[in-house]
Amino acid sequence: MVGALIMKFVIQIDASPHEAQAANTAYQFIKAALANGHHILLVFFYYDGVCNAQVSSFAGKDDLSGRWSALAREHGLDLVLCVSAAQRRGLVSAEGKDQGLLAPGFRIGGLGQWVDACLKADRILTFTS
Amino acid sequence: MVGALIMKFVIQIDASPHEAQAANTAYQFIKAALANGHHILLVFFYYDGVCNAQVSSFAGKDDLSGRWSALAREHGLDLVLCVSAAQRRGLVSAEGKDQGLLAPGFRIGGLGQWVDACLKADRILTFTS
Amino acid sequence: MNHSKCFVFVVRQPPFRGDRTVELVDQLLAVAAFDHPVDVLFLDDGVWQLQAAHVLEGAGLRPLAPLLRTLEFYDVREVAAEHESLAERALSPDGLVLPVRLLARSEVPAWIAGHDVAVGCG
Amino acid sequence: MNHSKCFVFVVRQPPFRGDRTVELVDQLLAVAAFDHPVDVLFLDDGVWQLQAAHVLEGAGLRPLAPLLRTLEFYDVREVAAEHESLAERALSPDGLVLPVRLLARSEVPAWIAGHDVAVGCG
Amino acid sequence: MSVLHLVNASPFESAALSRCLARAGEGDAVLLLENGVYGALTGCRFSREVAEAAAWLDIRVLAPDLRARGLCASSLLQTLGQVDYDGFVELAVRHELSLTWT
Amino acid sequence: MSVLHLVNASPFESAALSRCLARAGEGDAVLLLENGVYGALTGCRFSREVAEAAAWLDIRVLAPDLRARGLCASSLLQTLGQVDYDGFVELAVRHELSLTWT
Repeated sequence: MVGALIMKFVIQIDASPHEAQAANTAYQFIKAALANGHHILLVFFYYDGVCNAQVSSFAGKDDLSGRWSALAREHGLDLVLCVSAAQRRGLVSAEGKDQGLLAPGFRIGGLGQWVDACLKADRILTFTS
Repeated sequence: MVGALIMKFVIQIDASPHEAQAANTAYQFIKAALANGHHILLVFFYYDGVCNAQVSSFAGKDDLSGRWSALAREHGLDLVLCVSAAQRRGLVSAEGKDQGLLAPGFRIGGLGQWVDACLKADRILTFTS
Repeated sequence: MNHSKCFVFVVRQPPFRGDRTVELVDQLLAVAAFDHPVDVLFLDDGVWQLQAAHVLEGAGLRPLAPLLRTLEFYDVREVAAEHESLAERALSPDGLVLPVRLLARSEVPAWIAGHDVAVGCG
Repeated sequence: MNHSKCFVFVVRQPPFRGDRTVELVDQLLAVAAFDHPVDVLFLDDGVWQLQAAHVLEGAGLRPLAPLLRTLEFYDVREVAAEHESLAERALSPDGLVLPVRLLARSEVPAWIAGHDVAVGCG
Repeated sequence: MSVLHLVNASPFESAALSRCLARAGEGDAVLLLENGVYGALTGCRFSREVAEAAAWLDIRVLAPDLRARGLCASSLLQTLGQVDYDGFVELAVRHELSLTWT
Repeated sequence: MSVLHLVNASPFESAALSRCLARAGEGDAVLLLENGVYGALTGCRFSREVAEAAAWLDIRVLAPDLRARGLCASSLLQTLGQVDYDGFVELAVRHELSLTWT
């Protein structure tokens, strides 16, 4: 019955990594969930959470966007920025195009993808501040 | 003695316009200060306040960056983004160059300019959240 | 597996925190647009969102009442507010920008637990 | 007109709110680098910034103690903390990451008013 | 030197207003603005503390932020003066320093 | 359905913890994390409320956030269990819903 405890998660991140600990907490939670064999269907960045995708010009381990990219590469995570939140903050053009600002592994999506993933998921968690 | 009441202000803005009212309050305060004949030596954007310079892909009056640009044009305001805060958030390159993301009227500067303006100013106000 | 789920959004924050209310409503309406039952609960300072404001010119703020009234027109199932949160703020349920179902504080845990997905609450 | 001014930074927020503490210290040191007297006052939850933490691995958080200790090495004039803020949190002035001047709450208003520029406090 | 204290957090959820009043000096002023304007309400948990402080401290409320929130005069402490942005600027002129409590 | 409540604000300055405890149901759990871990302190204004709630409610503290803040066991309410991130994941598995109080 151990198999029944493997769960599918959707994670929503609402906070900029520069102003709150919430995005870092989400990162640690996801690492632990993956290590315990769970599936992360979607990491959805909303509100100021879209700032997680913006590559800092300060290189180094403090840059969370780089850690997100590495985690996505290793585990095939789907990191989705909400298009309207990203447009509002000027990270994505009016046409919905990435303006070359996003770290590798992030893609642009819509609220519909979030709703869809929530239907398939066992657990939905929001990290906010 | 009315002339003695004309003052030189430095305004620091610490909050993103998307998550708090503080930047909007600062904008209204500056408009009122100018209308009352005061001088604004510097508007300094620090912390997530640097996001005020990023042009939203949603056109329209809700975009505060456009209102900052118009105010700067009309009154010759000096709108300065702190280079290190802007670099940390990926708005400015590691070399300190504007990456084409900033609204007209904003320029990149350093903490030294803020210190210098504080020395020349009669009043220093911080708008934060 | 892809059956319908019932969502609840819990709003605890006061108005005019940048675009947060607009983005909250966007997310809520996205759920409704996909034909899933969605409820919203206003708690604590969140109930201030329901207070009508008539004067916004000059303030540079977006009026929230028309935005929140869209909850009625789209298929949002229930707009609820906690009785005690309103009472502590001397707000009458009659003066709000849209009609709400009143929940007593003691009813809130079970009401929330009646949903499949909870979002919020900030 | 371009005479020296005396700055005070008031810190009321707890640690680990993203990069805020780093950016606060940057600004403070910029003042010191230009040879102006600068003091810092830790109030309310700000005093938690002064609590040493030894284990940060895995948490993805930047250690604050070495950062705050730079205040001693640069020309920051005075690092102060309010006695009552420490006492309410059962923090002893001896266990902090750097030595502080203790101010009683009743002394705080006059102490702040002794500066030319106040920054903060969030 | 005197201080203009800006309080912009709701007193229902944040201790900022109370913390500010405990550190304000006699010649200082306090301006309630943004969600801090709820601190001007009468009949709430914090109203007595505010009214008592207003007896010795100049406490004002930013009227445009009251109006934006639909708060009317009858629900407010009558002893607090209201200011618009021009009055906010005047307060900043009158006090040499400024601190924000959030 | 039961709820995992996440409390991430310091109880010294925010009412979030108290608001959460007032709305938690019997089968729910509360996890104190980030600056919410200060809610696990003993001998503070809010400690009694937390201890009383812990008698009927599963309240945990995220240990890495305690350690990052230099809080040691002797200053904490002994009735609250500590978890690491694996334990946080377990709590999320055990409870169908989650809400954050900030």
